[in-house]
Amino acid sequence: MRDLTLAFVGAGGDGAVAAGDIVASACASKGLHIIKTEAYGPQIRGGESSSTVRVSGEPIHAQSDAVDVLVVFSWADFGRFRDEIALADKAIVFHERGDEPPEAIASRTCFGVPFAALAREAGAAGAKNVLATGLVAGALGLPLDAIRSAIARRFAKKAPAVIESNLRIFDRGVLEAASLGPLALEQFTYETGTPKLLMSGNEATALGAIHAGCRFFAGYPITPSTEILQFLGEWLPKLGGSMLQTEDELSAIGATIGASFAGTKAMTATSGPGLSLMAELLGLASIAEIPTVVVNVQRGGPSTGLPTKSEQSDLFQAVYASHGDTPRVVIACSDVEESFHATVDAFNIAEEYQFPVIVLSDQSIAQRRQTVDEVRLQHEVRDRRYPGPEDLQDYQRYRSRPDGVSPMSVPGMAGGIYQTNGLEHDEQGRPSASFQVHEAMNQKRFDKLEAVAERYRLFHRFGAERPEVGVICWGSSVGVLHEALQKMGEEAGRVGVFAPIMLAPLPRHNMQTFIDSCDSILVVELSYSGQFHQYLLSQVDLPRQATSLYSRSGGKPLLASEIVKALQPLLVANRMEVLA
Amino acid sequence: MRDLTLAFVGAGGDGAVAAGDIVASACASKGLHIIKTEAYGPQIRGGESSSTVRVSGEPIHAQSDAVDVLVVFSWADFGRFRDEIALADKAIVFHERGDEPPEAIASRTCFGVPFAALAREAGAAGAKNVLATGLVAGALGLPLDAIRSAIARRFAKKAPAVIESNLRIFDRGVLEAASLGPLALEQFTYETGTPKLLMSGNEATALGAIHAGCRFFAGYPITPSTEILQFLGEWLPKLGGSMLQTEDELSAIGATIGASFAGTKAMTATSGPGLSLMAELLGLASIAEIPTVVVNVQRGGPSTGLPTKSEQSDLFQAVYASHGDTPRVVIACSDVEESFHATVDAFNIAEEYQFPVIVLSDQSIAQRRQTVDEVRLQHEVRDRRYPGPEDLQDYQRYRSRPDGVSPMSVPGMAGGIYQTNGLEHDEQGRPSASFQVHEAMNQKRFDKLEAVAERYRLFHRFGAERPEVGVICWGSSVGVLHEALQKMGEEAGRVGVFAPIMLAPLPRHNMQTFIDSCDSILVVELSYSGQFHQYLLSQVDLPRQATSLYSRSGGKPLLASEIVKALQPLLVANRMEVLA
Amino acid sequence: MSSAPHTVNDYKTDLKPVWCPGCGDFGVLNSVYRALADLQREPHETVVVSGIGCSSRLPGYVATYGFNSLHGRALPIATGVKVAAPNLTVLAVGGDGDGIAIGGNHFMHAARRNVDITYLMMDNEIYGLTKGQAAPTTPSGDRTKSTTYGNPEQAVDPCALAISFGSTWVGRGFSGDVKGTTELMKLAILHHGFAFLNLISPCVTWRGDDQFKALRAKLRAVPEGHDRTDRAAALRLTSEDDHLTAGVLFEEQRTTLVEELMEIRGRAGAGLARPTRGEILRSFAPA
Amino acid sequence: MSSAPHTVNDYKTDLKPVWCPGCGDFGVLNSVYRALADLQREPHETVVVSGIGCSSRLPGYVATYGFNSLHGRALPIATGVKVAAPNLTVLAVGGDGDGIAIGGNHFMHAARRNVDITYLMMDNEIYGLTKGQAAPTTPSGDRTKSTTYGNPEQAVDPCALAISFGSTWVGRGFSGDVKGTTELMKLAILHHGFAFLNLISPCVTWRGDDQFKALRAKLRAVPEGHDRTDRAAALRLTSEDDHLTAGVLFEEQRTTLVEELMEIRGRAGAGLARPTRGEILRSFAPA
Ligand SMILES: Cc1ncc(C[n+]2csc(CCOP(=O)(O)OP(=O)(O)O)c2C)c(N)n1
Ligand SMILES: Cc1ncc(C[n+]2csc(CCOP(=O)(O)OP(=O)(O)O)c2C)c(N)n1
Ligand code: SF4
Ligand code: SF4
Ligand SMILES: [Mg+2]
Ligand SMILES: [Mg+2]
Repeated sequence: MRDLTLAFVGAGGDGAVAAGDIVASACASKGLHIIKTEAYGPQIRGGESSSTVRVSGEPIHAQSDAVDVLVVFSWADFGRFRDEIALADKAIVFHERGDEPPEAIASRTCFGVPFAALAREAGAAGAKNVLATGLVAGALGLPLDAIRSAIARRFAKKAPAVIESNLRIFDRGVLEAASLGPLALEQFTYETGTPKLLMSGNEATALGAIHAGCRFFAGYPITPSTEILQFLGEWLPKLGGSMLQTEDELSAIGATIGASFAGTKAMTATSGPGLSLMAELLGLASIAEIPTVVVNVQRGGPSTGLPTKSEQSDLFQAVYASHGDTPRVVIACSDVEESFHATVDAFNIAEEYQFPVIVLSDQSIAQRRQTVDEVRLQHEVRDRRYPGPEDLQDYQRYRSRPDGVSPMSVPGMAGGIYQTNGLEHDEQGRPSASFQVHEAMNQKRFDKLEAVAERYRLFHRFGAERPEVGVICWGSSVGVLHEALQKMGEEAGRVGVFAPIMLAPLPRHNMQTFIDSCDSILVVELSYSGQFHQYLLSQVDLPRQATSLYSRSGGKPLLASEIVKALQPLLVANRMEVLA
Repeated sequence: MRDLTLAFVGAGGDGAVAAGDIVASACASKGLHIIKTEAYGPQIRGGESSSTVRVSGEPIHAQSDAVDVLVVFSWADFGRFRDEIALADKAIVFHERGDEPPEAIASRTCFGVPFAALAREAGAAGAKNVLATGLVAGALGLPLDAIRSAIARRFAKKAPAVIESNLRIFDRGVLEAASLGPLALEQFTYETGTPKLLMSGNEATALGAIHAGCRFFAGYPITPSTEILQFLGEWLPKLGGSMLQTEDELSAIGATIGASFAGTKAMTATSGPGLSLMAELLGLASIAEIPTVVVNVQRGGPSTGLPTKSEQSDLFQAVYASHGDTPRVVIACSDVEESFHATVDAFNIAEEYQFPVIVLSDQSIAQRRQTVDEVRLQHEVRDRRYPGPEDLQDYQRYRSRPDGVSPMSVPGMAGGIYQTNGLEHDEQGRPSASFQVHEAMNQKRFDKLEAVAERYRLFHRFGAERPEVGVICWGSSVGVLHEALQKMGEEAGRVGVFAPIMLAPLPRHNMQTFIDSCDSILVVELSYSGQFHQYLLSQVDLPRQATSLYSRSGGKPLLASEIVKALQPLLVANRMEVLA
Repeated sequence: MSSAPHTVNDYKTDLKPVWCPGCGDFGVLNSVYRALADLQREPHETVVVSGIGCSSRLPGYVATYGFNSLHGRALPIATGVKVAAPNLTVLAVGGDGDGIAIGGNHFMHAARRNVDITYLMMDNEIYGLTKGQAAPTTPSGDRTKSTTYGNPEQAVDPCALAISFGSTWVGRGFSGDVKGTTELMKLAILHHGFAFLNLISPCVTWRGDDQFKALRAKLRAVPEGHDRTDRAAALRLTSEDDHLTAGVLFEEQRTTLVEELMEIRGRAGAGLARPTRGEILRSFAPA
Repeated sequence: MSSAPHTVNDYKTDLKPVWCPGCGDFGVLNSVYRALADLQREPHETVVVSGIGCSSRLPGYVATYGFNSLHGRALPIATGVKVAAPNLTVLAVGGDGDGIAIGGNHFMHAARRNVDITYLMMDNEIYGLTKGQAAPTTPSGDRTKSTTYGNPEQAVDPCALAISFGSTWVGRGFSGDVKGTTELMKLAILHHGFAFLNLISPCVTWRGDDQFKALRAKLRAVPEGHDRTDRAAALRLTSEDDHLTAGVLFEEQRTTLVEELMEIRGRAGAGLARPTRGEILRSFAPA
């Protein structure tokens, strides 16, 4: 087999997560494709944890629906993840000997392995995760040399003896595998390729910011976005920039706006609760036309909701936050690599068009680690439109222009002095309560939005060229659609997918063309109330009779098989129509 | 004539506003219908001000499009309002003699009156507004006795001499009117009726809250909602309740939620910027299912925008604020009287269904003074569903029920103890990150929304029964539609109006029936980006080809004549279709 | 009211705390149980409100009415509860980040208003729940997840702030000393007005296992003879010489918010009957 | 940089202030003009940031870069400006409501971080712009539009707060004394760190015409011999016996936020060249 999913589950000290890391790192170094996710119980330390690694020789786009090889150090800890971890039909299960599997699992091929005892024997009782890694690698044919290097790297800062003992334990696990006898599961096969980078969506976002020239970040920690703050806190100072952890999210976006006003590319990042708090200041950035990038990593909502789980339910807040008519741009990313590109696009648009731009990610993208080709982390960088000498003759900050974009001076620039505000204002920035000024300035700001819509048409389009069923989805659902089409085999030839990357303004024209080319439409999203569907209804012309919606609450990722199932009745219905 | 609009314009000390008050109060005491508005320059004291009073023997629903009688104490001060005050064709203008009217005005019948000198002569230089009142009242045939009483009431707390001198000055004005000779403008005619109450929308909202049983209000001052806080600050303590002015809007809605959690009907009020700040806590009220009434008095946006002007652009924020799938109820009011009813409905729904309920008003309703019949300020009051003895056996705060509504205990109730939170939680209120729990609880909360939609179908429906053109509008635009239909005469028979009072959930079924019964649809709203139109598209089936939108920025109220004009092409188009 | 005395167990819910083994918050929780039992507060007449954080999970473990609300918003909600139902015993609890970072302004204003509640701040010098970023209480220079090169900011002393804000009772306890903390908590609850109790409650996960020892070493008792009504002395004492002073630091009597509001009701009504609907509407009658 | 010296007029925009005749903010504005001219700050290298309120209209009248932002948010924005462009002269200005009610938390944290800006608070003991509601500075018992029966809350002393928050320069001036205020403002601007200047700036419309007289009567000068590095003395002095002490109350030297961040850059880079793209990406390479 060329596509394998492993899961390790245990208590805090069991090293389930480390085992996943080692396998992932090793396989990435061989040029394989990896998607690795983790899950934890509510306890911060010492609670249950699970690590799931999907390895494939071919590009992959989402977690897989089911696990092929499961390692469980304790079934009690497994309990928390029962609903999240589905086992493939042919799955094999390794568990601590004596801790017998629950009934639902026992029907699979299960091996009781004395992990703790073997590890103790081999010299390090705590290293049962390394032992399990050896066992799995040996049994499935994973690249042993690469895993050995990965182990060595992992303990590089420890004493050589530690490395040695871990390698010994790993080998002990490999040896143990030989004694299992032939398995129903095929061996994993692969070709070696150029090593790939392995990073999380949050890290890719942060890299995108650095690439775009961001040199100021202000933020307040919040799951699942905090890694962006932490990464930039480490790297910005090296690059001559600064990270500021503020007292709250209002201050975070406030400082971001201030830094941008002063001429530095700036960003903040948060999750739903923080985005809600930023609503008022988003409006300020919009009316004062200050480039402001806000990354929002969605988690389960509403309110504090499910902080460690994924959902696509901050769409409304991203698109509509703030009172008044407040144009802004919203860009979504659908996987780790796109987190990089979406962030650079966000800066480009923010800077050129002087908008607040929201990048929507979600927990499943932000916190999974995925392989990325280094060469693909390139993206054109665009800069602010500064006033030229002619503009500075009698400079007017908000002078009207055909596309609504007025050159923006920055403090320090002689001749560029202006006073701005969040009140409605005239071309010079002076407060005005005049209806005429208000109408003209609303128009100016929405003209910019039109200009963005004309210039940027960011979307994914894949699957059938003339689809019977057209699927419209966004963000992390896009990867699941890729997987679903793959799963469907021939039937996939009847399904096409359109997924806007730019959510506001939508690439309306392209989307409408797509819609009009399909017999029926299925909207897919991870939101109980179907926010995306409602939003689409307001923006494009969906055929009411021929549109259906597959949406549900988050908390559990969308599965490819769910989508395949949701598509079935539509495909049948269409066929019946053809027959009729 | 039976419908007359007067305007007084001057500088701070000129008493333009007082003049309007006196006329309005006098006419209300005669049972006439009044709509009175004021406008100010940006200066807090001593700047320009204008007061416009519409008086009518028939019910009226909005400001009139044009002023019949204009009194200007200084043309310099008039400048600020030039765009806001349109003159009727036959308008007559009184101005300070020697201060000559600008060209655009001079074409009307203008009288230079030595206001200051006459007032000085009559004994009180500062009372030129009273003089002008007498002049206007005399010239147009307003109820002199009632105005005299109004003047006496106004100075009731001053020395008798002050009252006398003002009455003398008033009479001097009346006398002066006699010397004007016959006017092109007809005399005002009316029948006397039962005296009416005269109140602002904000006051009506506050009265609604008191009527509904609200005994706690927390708020932070913000134009144009502050009068609610001030009114309740004066009256709640008399009623055994409390008003708390908090440090900001987060604290205001927080305290409101806390008080409601503790069993007291509670409310906060704000305007756009404050509503934006409340987004996160709104979500808490939604997930924790705590009755919470939030009044949002819209002003011009985005951001600080146009704080003293009206707009209908907080619709998105009201309907979509907060991250995640966050059900809430939104109710709009379309005039002063409805501010009372909408607020009582808001409490009824909040309490019965345990929702945050947003009441949307706007500056034009909230700060105008309008006559209301006392007998109409009645409304059924409904209360919270408390747990009964059976519920308190093994009480579960969020126990599932067919309509999603679980009885809510309050601190102090033995047996009703529970711990709640903004995390997703199970029926007992215990935090849970389980997908199943999340899906079930989302469903519970949205089931309640369905239940509200079934029980409450709040909308206005007037005009033609089988309309060719169906107008859909909301809030303060409704009154303008009433006026427009009146203006249209016979043509009005072809136009019908549907205006939802409940905006979320919409009375969808009734609205769809209306839509389906019309040949074409015109959506009317005061928002540059057409928020209401976008929202409708997402909620009902609007015929794309046959729907048009009349929307523009706020800052200037919608005029009946604008609507009439916007309707023309549709009526013509329909006729042509009929002909074709 | 039930007549059998409440035992510590009556205040326990069956929810198992999600805290890490060894977390300081266990000690605080135990003190809460004991203080409530010692004072025989009726569970159904007690409300515990918190924000968000590890420490803010506490209300879930206390079998009174409870509300684990939003990050930073415990105090506005607790204020609403108290004003609406003045007879309830209201505790606000939460972390140092919750109360001094995002919630700092509410802290200031609740103290200034002298809302008659007890505010327990579990101070672990870190953001626990979000896995170890600097809090306003994190010592300057310390490396945390968000301060790779050392914390650039000056740490605050919550007790000093509480005094400056106008709290009418300020004390400090140590979660390692359940007995002492229980006594302090009882005094705080009994205090008439806004009582702030800073609880040194180590985060063993992000501040290290040695925190109990390290912080215990910094603690010292309020010296005998300290005049707790002397604000300046209390300020001087709270964290002089890098020590943390435990005990009651400050206490004064000042009209509480609820008392003020009751007085206002008195003044508004001037001892008269509640106004009728007609009386209210009359203020809008033109005649 | 232009070489001709800047006059007071160079700092004036052609916008006419919307303030009421007699408003205290006129005096403050004049002091701003004079202080900037005396210090010869380049207009294009100066930024004035405010929140919302009557007082927050000030940036519109000063011909430097200016930003009249949102109610309560002047300090976060000013912090962003200063960190992004440390060479600029940054003034944050606004009202007492803006800075102590809705913006109180930012005040605390900007002071704590010692952001190198000058914060001018126009204190009129009221909300001017919204037409006369109580501010946190409104004396207890006073009737305002929002306190029909008298203000139930205790008023704060902005200078005492500023000191407690960690401001490194704290002073008080009176808008009626343009000259004295100008001198204080200059000291505040020259101070290296977070300088807070409380400006008694009467609202003649909502606090009454007699405010200039009434407040002037409460003022007294910092007594000779006051040791402005003595925090406790400064605290004692600021509003003892119902007096308001004008002058420089407190001053200390402490590393500023920008200095800290620069140091961090130094430590992070360890004097090396900026990392290349390749170097950054290498941290994600598995091999
Ligand atoms: C608005 C908002 N911002 C950020 C967060 C993320 N968050 C949760 S708890 C926390 C800080 C926890 O620190 P503290 O309050 O000290 O509590 P502790 O966990 O240390 O007990 C943060 C930043 C959130 N839940 N909501
Ligand atoms: C979020 C928000 N809440 C409320 C307001 C309304 N508001 C504007 S200024 C102000 C207070 C003004 O008082 P202060 O800050 O002391 O300034 P002053 O007018 O007295 O100079 C308020 C409450 C607002 N603009 N934004
Ligand atoms: S992370 Fe720290 S504060 Fe949170 S539970 Fe663990 S030890 Fe306690
Ligand atoms: S209302 Fe008060 S603060 Fe505002 S401009 Fe007038 S006098 Fe000044
Ligand atoms: Mg903490
Ligand atoms: Mg003020």
